[in-house]
Amino acid sequence: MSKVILETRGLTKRYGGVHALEDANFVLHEGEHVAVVGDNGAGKSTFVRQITAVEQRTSGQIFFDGREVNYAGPLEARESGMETVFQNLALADDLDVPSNLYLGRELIKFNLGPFSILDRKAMRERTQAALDRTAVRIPNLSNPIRNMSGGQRQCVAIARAAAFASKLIIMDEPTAALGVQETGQVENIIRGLKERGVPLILVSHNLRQVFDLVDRIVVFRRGRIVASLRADETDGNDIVSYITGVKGQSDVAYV
Amino acid sequence: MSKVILETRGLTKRYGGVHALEDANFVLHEGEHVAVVGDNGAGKSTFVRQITAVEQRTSGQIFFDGREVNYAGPLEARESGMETVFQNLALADDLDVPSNLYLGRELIKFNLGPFSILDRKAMRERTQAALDRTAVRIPNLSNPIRNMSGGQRQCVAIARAAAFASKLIIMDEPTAALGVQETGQVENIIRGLKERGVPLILVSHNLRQVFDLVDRIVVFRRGRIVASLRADETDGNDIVSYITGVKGQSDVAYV
Amino acid sequence: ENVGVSMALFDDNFLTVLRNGMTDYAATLDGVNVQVEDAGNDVGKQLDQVKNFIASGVDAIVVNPVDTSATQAISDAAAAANVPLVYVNREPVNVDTLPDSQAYVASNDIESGTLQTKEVCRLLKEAGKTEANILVIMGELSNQAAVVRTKDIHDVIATDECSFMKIVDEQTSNWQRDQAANLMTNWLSSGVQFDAVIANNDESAVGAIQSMKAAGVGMEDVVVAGIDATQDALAAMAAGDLDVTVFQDAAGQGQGALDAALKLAKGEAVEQKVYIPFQLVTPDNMQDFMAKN
Amino acid sequence: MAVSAVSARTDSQSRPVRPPEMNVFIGLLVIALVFEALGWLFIGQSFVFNLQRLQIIILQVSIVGIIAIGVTQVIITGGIDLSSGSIVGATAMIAMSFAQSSDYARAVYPALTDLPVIVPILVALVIGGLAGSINGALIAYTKIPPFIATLGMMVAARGVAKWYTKGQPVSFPTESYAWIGAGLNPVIIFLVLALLFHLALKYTVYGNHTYAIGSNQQAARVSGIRVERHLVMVYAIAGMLAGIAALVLSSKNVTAQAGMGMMYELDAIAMAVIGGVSLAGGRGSVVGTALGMLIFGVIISGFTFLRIDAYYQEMIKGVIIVAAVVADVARQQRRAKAV
Amino acid sequence: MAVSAVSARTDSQSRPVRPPEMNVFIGLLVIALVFEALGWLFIGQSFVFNLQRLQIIILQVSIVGIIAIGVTQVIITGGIDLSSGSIVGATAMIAMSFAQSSDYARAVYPALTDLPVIVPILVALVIGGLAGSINGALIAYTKIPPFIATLGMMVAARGVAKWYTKGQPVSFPTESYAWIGAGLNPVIIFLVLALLFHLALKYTVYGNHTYAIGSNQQAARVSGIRVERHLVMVYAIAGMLAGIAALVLSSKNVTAQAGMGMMYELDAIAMAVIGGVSLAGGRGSVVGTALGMLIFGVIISGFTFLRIDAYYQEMIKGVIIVAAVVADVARQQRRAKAV
Ligand SMILES: Nc1ncnc2c1ncn2[C@@H]1O[C@H](COP(=O)(O)OP(=O)(O)OP(=O)(O)O)[C@@H](O)[C@H]1O
Ligand SMILES: Nc1ncnc2c1ncn2[C@@H]1O[C@H](COP(=O)(O)OP(=O)(O)OP(=O)(O)O)[C@@H](O)[C@H]1O
Ligand SMILES: [Mg+2]
Ligand SMILES: [Mg+2]
Repeated sequence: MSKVILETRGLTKRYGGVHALEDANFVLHEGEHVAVVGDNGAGKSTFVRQITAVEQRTSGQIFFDGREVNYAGPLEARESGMETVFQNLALADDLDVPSNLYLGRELIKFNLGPFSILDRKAMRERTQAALDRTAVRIPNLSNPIRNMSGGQRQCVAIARAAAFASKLIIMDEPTAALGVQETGQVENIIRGLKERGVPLILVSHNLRQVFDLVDRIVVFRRGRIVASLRADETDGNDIVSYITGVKGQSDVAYV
Repeated sequence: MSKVILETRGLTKRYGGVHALEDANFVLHEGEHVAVVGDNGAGKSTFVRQITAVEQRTSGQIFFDGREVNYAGPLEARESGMETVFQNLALADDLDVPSNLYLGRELIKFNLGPFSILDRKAMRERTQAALDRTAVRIPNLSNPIRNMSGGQRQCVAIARAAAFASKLIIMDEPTAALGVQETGQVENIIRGLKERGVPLILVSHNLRQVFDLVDRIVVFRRGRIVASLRADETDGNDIVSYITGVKGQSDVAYV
Repeated sequence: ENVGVSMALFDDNFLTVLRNGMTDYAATLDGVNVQVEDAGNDVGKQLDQVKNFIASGVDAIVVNPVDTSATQAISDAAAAANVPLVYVNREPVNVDTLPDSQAYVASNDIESGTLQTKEVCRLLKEAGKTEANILVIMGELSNQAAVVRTKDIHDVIATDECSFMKIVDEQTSNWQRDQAANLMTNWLSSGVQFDAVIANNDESAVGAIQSMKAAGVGMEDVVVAGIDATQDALAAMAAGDLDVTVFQDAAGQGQGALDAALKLAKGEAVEQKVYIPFQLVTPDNMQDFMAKN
Repeated sequence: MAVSAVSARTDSQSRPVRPPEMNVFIGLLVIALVFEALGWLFIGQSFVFNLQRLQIIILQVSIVGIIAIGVTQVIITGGIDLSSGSIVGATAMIAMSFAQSSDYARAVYPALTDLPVIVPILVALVIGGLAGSINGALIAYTKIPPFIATLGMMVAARGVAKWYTKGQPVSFPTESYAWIGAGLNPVIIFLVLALLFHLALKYTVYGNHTYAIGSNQQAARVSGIRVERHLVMVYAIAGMLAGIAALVLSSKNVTAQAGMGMMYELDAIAMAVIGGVSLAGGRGSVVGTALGMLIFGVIISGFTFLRIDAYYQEMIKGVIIVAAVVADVARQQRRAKAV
Repeated sequence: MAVSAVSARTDSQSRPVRPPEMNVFIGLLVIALVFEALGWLFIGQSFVFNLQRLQIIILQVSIVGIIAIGVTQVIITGGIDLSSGSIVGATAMIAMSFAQSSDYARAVYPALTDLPVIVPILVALVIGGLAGSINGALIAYTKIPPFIATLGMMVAARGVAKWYTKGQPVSFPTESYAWIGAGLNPVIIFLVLALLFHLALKYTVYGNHTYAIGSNQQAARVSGIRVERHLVMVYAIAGMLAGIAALVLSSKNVTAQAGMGMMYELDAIAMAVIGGVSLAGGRGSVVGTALGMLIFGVIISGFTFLRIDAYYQEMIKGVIIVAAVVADVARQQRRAKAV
């Protein structure tokens, strides 16, 4: 089997008395697309937030790209090549599309520390190029994000991740609020990533989508990983019975 | 055919230059369940907001329960027997479940105008009864909504609508953020409403769900109603071609 | 003539009397228009008001300085525009170098605290005290009158004949009656022993009296002193509660300042320093001041 | 289909939640005990066990406390009220001018002296209520930020106070008026009003709607709450409470002055926030605010008790305001994190 | 699959959006024209065409304007700064004490007179920056509301100002110090700083991050912006600008007083909000604030020009603050509704 790109060992997160994530052992190989499913509150978003260092884990280890990592924050995770589309869109409403795409890694003309001069022209051009690649049409890039439809906003967030991801991309329910067309579009972007060989973790409630897109399905239940199954060796009913707890030993060895 | 419960004629809504809803002619019969579909920004939520008087329409007429109505606000719509689950959950995070269920129509012990004494006990008991009917389990009704999971919150919103609806219930994407189980649960509530004969307008992007649940499907595109089809006389591909504009004359006579 | 007046602040009783003295007097004169502005105790705002007056082409300006050390800038602005200027009530630092077109009408603040404290000293001696504890209620700490008057108290106590007096505590009431009342109750609850209360203004003295009476302190055993001779203070004096206050002829100052300004506007010569003295008010002579403030 | 909606395991479900007011109460106790200890150490007497001191601790803050009851409700709706101090000034001047005794020769309205005490009381309620309603109407109907609407009212009402008698103080009230704020009456008036509005917030429709608006104004609106009307009511009540504070203050001082109540609004807001009322709206209680108020009272009395130099007091007060809120925020975070 | 992401038809797509600053500018013109008309009517002279008046219009607000530049940035991050006026007071006292001339016998530090002017300038920048950093650190790291953190600083810094020389004003600066605020220098200093921070907000990473934090702090954080560090920087800059204002003010007045700068914070906030800076964060500009500042200047000069009784001025000022914001909000709503 190909090289492991991401691995977690005993990853655990508690919020006060809430055990949101317990002893998660998870593996992702190079080029692999994995779906994470489970019902509301199963710990999927919590899992994502620990990997991306948006929050600090209670315990456990994370290995990324061959070495153990202890990111202090999401910036470090991004800098090491991991991009994320968060469940609650992480866009700044009052900024325009290029500023959002390059938020936290602005292109600059002169380096003057925090007062470095922005290279707005370059950012706009490259943004246009990145959006073109994802087939998203946005009439005016200079409009603040506030005035855009849910579908457009989601596409900007995904385009941002797709444009910068070098080693791993994580999407938390990217199509939850999208219409039929927009969903199709996002799914196309994901297929494009597969072709480019970028590994992906996709959190989704949509089993049809999951079976369409990914190689492997990992099921969360009550904060624990209860199953990890190859998409072509299982079916919807099987997954649902893991999700609902009809099936499922509480600890599964990771693949 | 049975009595018409809701009818709109030439319903139109513009936001500045945005024609969010144009000349919508829509009919709903007693006991009928209708789905409203269309892509992001097609005007579905706008349509719902005009009917429920959350916003004031630009032009057009609305007939409800046999007479033309011009509600000044959502309270009047509710008082006339119309209940709505809005797309952005309309719950007050800091209040407990009974207070949310009875928000705007609190049960009172003594009438002292605005300072009427709340009958908290009666509200709690009836809330429990309403939730029992919908099979939603919430451990502690006195906890503020803030601490509940997305699924629980959505169930409270739906339970509220189901408990009070007498003549019409409208749900705007009630299952968008829900897991497989919770979705099933909401669908069960909807089937229960069908049995009780309560008419329903369901806004959804989930075509599988739509075909499972409703009698008729109305398709919105770019602010206009482009199709109104009986669920048993059409199929998913047909609907999608209306949604995407492959098929569809711009004005359809209402059924 | 148009005369522009910039007052340090409006919501001060004493300055209100001064201001009214000026406007009432103006009303009796033909063709004299007085425009009064409130500097809100803000030095910068006052300087701007003077400049606004100049821009509007007034014939003379009267300034009641917020900060007496900031007057050089005001004098310069007026002199440059050739508009006559009169300072009232508070002595400007540059009083000795004022140009011919400027004058000063006031009383000397150092007198007030000194008169007040000396009288307290006399009363305590008269009562046969050889040791006396003093509580001091200061005005707002950022205000110069409070600073000067408090310093006067210390200076008098530093003299030989009053050295039997000892300040046990010194707190601020921000000129406010309410805060002075609370302050006194707090002192009383701490069991502080005292023979006299010296307040920087009458409002604070009256507040202290209210609390002492509420707590059942015998007012004949305590010497209470304020400054300003306000109506409320004189009423308290008539009731035997307040022992000392100091009268400053506010209306007289206002009138004098306006007179000087009008003369300067007409090009007449005026006395450059006009002092209107403070007067000590005690139960013996209080009748003379009843209708004045 | 039996479903458990809570999927994550939790082991704190049955543990009773400590109300935030409890934290404020503990803070109050700690501060009082510090003064008690320092008292024995430096002054040689007890700070707390002194009836006179306990009275003044409450008395000196009860008037701002009355304002804080209204401010609490405004903050719960997600708003803020910067105008209460100025409303106190304007209302005190106007109300007092209808309460003057004929003994005084220079009354504002010489023809209207010795009026029954109900007249100035009604005047105060009407003026305060009116000013508050204007605040509320501006905020509810023109949608301008509460900060700006009440800032404008703060400036304008102070202007009214100065203009009314051209800066002249108004004094020599009738005896019945002077009685309102005499002795411990301010404390009693505060307690009655605090109880009243505590009950109104906890047990009436008014309270439910107030919390709902602060929690999610949109939700309140689509649930059929008349949000605009309710906001006007809340601000009007806050204005009326400022009017009552003006009555009590001017009566206690037996005088009304244009500068009265200056900065009271900030103290009132600080009391509420220290008492756990969230500036984001939706959370807080009158009990919390009352405890926050007592913290203020203890600090002021403690300073005089220890005879701390007046020049240090403001610095220390600033630090304590911040420290109290920092402690509260930290406690809440710790509770959320580690229970 | 070619998809149009905008499904609703729109007919306003190509119409250029009028920047909000334009509205403020129109408001400024309208107010100035009203005074011009009233001037000819009642006074018989022009309001605007008077060089002296134009100078004072800008001069009298430029010092608060310097503060407002910092306050604008704070508000854009979604915060508020109530402490700037007190920081002006404290900084002016301390800086001036290092700028005294040896001609004056009672200097605060008799051994440190006639220092080069750079010393008090550095002192002011350090003190202001320090106070601002404390604000920022409290807000960023302890997560207490900006309103409370800066309220505490407001009280504490005013305490420092009063304590520093026990209320005694500090005066008699060296000539080089007195030069800083002489003549039209305050205007020049304001213009330079305004231009600098206008550019910083529009064209640098600093500006982008400031808007991003105010727009969606969570998004800024997950995008890798060091939100805490940035907030400290913004508040520190606001503090430094207050320090510069203190320099200019004390130099202009050739004195420093403990009460200096009182209420300046509210004027600065009002200027920013009138200039279109949103209290919700994320929106606004230095240009807008400068226009809001000019509105203030025109109003103050206009009042004196028309010889409006001082008693009415505050009332009218309160009304104008509210009216300006109401007009702005209404214009924005109209644009959103009916274009
Ligand atoms: N910041 C937090 N504080 C306390 N509890 C939290 C916090 N975030 C999440 N939780 C709890 O942790 C559990 C897991 O939540 P999480 O958001 O990971 O679920 P999820 O699987 O992503 O659900 P969904 O499908 O609804 O997005 C839930 O019970 C949730 O209430
Ligand atoms: N308050 C508003 N102001 C301006 N434009 C609006 C407003 N509300 C909606 N719109 C616009 O009206 C159009 C229709 O929006 P609407 O929310 O009705 O779409 P929808 O069909 O519900 O989409 P979705 O499936 O994403 O919920 C969109 O272009 C949207 O941007
Ligand atoms: Mg999630
Ligand atoms: Mg919608």
